[in-house]
Amino acid sequence: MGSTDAPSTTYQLLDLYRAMRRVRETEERLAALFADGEIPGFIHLAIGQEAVSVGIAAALDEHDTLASNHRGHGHAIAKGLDLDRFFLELFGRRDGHCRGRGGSMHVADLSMGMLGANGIVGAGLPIAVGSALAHKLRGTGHIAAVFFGDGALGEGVVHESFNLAQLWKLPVLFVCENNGWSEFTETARLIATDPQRMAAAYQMRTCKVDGNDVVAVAAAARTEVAQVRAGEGPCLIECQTKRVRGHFEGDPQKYRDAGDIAVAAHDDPLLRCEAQLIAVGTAQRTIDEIKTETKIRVDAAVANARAGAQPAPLDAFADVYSPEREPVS
Amino acid sequence: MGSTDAPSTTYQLLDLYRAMRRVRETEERLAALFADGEIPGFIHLAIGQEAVSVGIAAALDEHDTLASNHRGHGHAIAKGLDLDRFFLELFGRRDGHCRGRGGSMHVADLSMGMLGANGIVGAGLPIAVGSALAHKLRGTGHIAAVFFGDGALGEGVVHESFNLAQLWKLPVLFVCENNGWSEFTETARLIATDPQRMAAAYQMRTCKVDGNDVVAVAAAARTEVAQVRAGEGPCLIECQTKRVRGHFEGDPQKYRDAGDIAVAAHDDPLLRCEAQLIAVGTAQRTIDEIKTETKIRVDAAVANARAGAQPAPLDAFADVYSPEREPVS
Amino acid sequence: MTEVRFGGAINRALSDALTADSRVILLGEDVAQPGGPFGVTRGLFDKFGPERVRDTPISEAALAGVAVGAALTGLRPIIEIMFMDFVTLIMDALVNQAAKVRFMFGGQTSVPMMVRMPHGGGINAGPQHSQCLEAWLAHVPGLKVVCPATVADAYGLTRAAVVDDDPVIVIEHKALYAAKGELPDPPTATPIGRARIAREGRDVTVVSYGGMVPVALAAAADLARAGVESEVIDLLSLQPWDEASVLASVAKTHRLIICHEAVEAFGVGAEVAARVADAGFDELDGPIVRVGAPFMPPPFAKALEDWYRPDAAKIVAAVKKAIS
Amino acid sequence: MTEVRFGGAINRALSDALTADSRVILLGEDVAQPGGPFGVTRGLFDKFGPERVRDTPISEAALAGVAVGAALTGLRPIIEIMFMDFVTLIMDALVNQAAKVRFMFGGQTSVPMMVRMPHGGGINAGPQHSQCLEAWLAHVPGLKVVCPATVADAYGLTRAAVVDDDPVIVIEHKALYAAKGELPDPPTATPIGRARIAREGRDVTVVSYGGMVPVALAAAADLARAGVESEVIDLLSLQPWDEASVLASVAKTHRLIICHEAVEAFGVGAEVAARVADAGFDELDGPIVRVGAPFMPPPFAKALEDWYRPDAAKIVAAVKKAIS
Ligand SMILES: Cc1ncc(C[n+]2csc(CCOP(=O)(O)OP(=O)(O)O)c2C)c(N)n1
Ligand SMILES: Cc1ncc(C[n+]2csc(CCOP(=O)(O)OP(=O)(O)O)c2C)c(N)n1
Ligand SMILES: [Mg+2]
Ligand SMILES: [Mg+2]
Repeated sequence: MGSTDAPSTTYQLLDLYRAMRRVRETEERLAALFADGEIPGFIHLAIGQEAVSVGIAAALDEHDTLASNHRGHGHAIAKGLDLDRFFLELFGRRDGHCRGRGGSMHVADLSMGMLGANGIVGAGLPIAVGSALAHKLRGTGHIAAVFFGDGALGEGVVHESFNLAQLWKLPVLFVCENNGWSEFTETARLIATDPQRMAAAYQMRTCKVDGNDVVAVAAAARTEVAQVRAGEGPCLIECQTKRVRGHFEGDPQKYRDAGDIAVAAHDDPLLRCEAQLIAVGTAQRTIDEIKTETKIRVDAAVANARAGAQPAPLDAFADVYSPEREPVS
Repeated sequence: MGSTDAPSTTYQLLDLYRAMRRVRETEERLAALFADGEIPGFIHLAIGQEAVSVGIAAALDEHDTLASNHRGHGHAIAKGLDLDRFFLELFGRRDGHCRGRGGSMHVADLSMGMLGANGIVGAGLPIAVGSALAHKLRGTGHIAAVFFGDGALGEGVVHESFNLAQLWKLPVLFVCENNGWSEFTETARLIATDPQRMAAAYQMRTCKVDGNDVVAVAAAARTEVAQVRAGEGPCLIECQTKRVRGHFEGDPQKYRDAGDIAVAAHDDPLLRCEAQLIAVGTAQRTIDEIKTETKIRVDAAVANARAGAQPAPLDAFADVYSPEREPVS
Repeated sequence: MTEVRFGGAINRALSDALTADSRVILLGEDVAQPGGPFGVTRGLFDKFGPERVRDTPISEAALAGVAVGAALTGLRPIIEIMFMDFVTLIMDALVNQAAKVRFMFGGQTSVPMMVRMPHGGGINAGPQHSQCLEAWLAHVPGLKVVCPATVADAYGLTRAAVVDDDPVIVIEHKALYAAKGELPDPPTATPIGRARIAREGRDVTVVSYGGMVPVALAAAADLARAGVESEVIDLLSLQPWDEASVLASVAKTHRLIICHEAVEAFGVGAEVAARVADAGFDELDGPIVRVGAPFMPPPFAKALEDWYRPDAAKIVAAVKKAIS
Repeated sequence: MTEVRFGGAINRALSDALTADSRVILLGEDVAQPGGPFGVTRGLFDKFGPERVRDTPISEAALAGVAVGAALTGLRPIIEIMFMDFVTLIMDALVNQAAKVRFMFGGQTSVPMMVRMPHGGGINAGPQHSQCLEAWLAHVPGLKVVCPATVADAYGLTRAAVVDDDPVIVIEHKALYAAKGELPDPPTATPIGRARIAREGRDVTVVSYGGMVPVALAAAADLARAGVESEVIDLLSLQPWDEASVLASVAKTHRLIICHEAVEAFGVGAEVAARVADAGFDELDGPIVRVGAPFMPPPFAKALEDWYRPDAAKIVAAVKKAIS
């Protein structure tokens, strides 16, 4: 997804659209698979929030590292994770990214710099800060990014991480995906500050962007990533977005106004991107082709995952610790 | 120590001076006792910082609650703790406030609203927030206060506490005793924000005061405590002060400029208060009498503590859990 | 007797506790308006109002510290930690504050707080949402730890925990929430520290707690068909635990098995085994065998999780080993 | 052989590790310019510079998380937690992240980080600065836990921990820092997972670790005068621990004592006892006796702390009980 030019060319906009479509198609399929009982566990979908993961990832290089959270499918896929292994993991199969041991909340691919989804709210931030420290000390030229929700501002370790990153001027991009909700409670009822004020407290660079406009997110990310990469210290990007579905699949959302859900569903980043494409002269047929291709790709990944082998307990035993090495003196 | 009038009258100023003198005399004695091997453990003195504990405590009522930290002798004594039991505790005697189980870092007297010194940096803040919640729900009319150092801003739970207090508009007074040091490291090398910016992030009322001027501290505390008590929500008072001695007794302070120590020692809040007293017409003799009285009082407390009985292990066993009660249905 | 679900029994106990004592308050993430992530606190917000039943930010560490401060200032807070896996975030408030305050302040005060937390697997929630970490808490002087297995004790231990003057951790197995059982009318508190003989038997003692008790009973039924009579002990309390009842049973059966869902190594079973290998040594006619999860994090995949969690077959095998 | 202090041996090991591998970095509160709260890291800042040896804010939770992230990105971080009592603040990063990453990411990566932390009493530091909480960590699959007793192993385990690819917790007894002992020339790494026979004997096996090893040896000397020959085992590693060596010793002596400074209940000794009461049952001729701190927080007063910490007399009494 690496890109340094403006995403305003049709070609680049199509790339962004294709990536969002891939995330959306994946998550809609996951919703159906969960409803059918084919996929177990907790599934947190980011439907309606695709522009954030895709727009940010578009500004990252392959070897930039990325820490994610519980709502991480989009982050993983936008970072370039293989769809086959992704679905194998969600199905709990042997050849999944994590050999079926992690599932939705722990998808990771270190070879793509993806340091893992994370089931602990806030835990990704210090991991990203540590990764950024390693980039800096090793002189890799890479940066670390981390996605977290608005609710994560409740966690102390998030604040400790802001301080460390700013204190040490580390190359880390904090991406707050502000969807207004913390599980079943509106974040406004839980947090007496906001990302902008927090960044100001640490005199950290920050910006706020319409998180449902992939062009806006990608543009902001490109600008900020360049600064972070240049050694200007950390930056916090706040992306305002909306959660379309429940906190997790199976959540009947009794706590939420039907109107709020409708508004969220209506402000669809994919539809907005389609309109942008049409406006710059893309044929509807091109868009439809992407939809079809994506569907075919996801169909294939699902079929492959369904047929995947089950993991074996003894293989799991082998990975609790690393293989033994000779002690040195 | 409760007081609602201005501390500008000679009478009130003498009260403040007397309280500071008591803290100072106590801590100077502790330094000597530690050096002589009479008192074991970690002893963190607040010499030079007496105006903070005394000025704040002067604005609190007896039943207001107070959470403290590792540098808590002044907080405890200013809140009114009995000197005999205090020294008994520091000596590890049976009749100390904590029966010799806590020592310097855990002095507490619940009957005076003193919820304890605390050996865990930052841990006092949520305790004060919880205490304030209880005051609010029970309608006691009391407030909770907590002392913490500048270094404590590194701890996540401090930030979680700010959020909760402001979110729930609790009657809690956060007192940051900013002495510029975190153990052996200047806090400026550790913290990329400051108390004022943090309070701003939560839109919490805040003020900054010369922490070596007891009149200034007491005046600010009186104003802010009144607002907190009136239900206006939490407030953060930052008191700028200086640590005269090492982080703990026995610390040779190799990491610190001799000049910095001299400057700290020179800006003595007791000397400043003496000058203020003289300026409003107090006789030097009155001041000398307070010194003598205080010395006599501390002598007595030390003698009493030296003669105190040793604690018995079996008594300690009895207090791991509360006495059993009948289960209810 | 009324038939209710395990989660419903806890809900009733919380409601009764809030009714009985105005000092009781309930705090946690999504416990108020949404009624709790597992629905256990449903209706309490409407009944007791926003002052006493509160949703909290995602700030577990402060939440636990707040409970300590509130308990020291005249309230009796109940807090919920959404998954026991997040107890990692409140260890300081629990261990360095709540557990020690009474002791280290010389017995001046108590800390009457209670912490509810679900543990265990069975819903494919993966490595960070399925752990059983109770052994940590049982190692901490000043904390009490209980873990109900039945509907009656879910009610009874919850009530007992709220009226207890010390910090009590109530561990609820999340796979039990939907289980149905009988609640006495009126329901009563279950004393902390006393075990229950869930099934009498003369051949072998099987000690267990929480979600593993029904599994142990199923194993006992299997074994009975093979002529082996197991005495199944439901510990109920892990700290303090009922050593006398376990020793008395071993004095009768001379064989001991301990099973729990937590990782076997350094788990609660180790302490039970160690005490019996000391105080009950002369009564033992065979090795003490433990059944617990293998030494790995709880895996996600169904195939792996099913294998990971101890089942009746594993208990049967352990009993056979112990009596052979 | 050179005589050095325990703390000096660790300093040398850290220095050698930083020299040997440029990926090694050292982070902690006051570890850099001030040279560490106990002086253990003195000189390392000057030698290796501010990039590799860093003072950190009072942010233990983030510090541990940073170590995980750095380890995943090509470094081998060593972090220091000033007192083991503060491990309460890093349990999430240790348990839910560091310990699980390799397993839950399907073996894709390792987490080569090391955490140093002093535990134990002896300096009247009171309830929040004296605890021994190693049993918690030993219960966590994915973590390794070691605890040296001698100068040679203080060096050797530190070196081994740094080169180990998994998260290793090195627990140092703070009362040992000033102890003097022999360091081999050149000093060598001590393999993780293997115990050491500190004294051979035929009558009773005394298992111990860390600061309790010299106490156990003192007790053994006392007992030898009474004609009882103790085999003292220094465990060195608590996770994994050397079960084979303990079982072999018990097969010789048929009696087992375990002693540690941690609270006895649910401590490391429970696991050792439980394993021997299973796999070694047939070899046992008497009860397994544990010696540990009583079930209370570490008290401050000298009179109380001296009584609280196990001493040679308590071990002697336990041995007498075990062989009677
Ligand atoms: C430490 C911790 N506490 C609580 C939870 C339960 N939990 C999972 S997601 C979530 C809400 C997170 O809200 P936010 O960070 O805004 O992310 P969003 O779900 O809106 O994407 C909570 C409370 C958790 N996983 N980890
Ligand atoms: C959680 C925790 N981490 C580290 C320490 C060790 N420690 C004790 S005091 C201190 C520095 C505190 O600095 P500050 O809060 O500014 O208070 P001051 O000592 O300056 O009064 C540290 C790091 C501790 N007691 N608790
Ligand atoms: Mg959100
Ligand atoms: Mg300070």
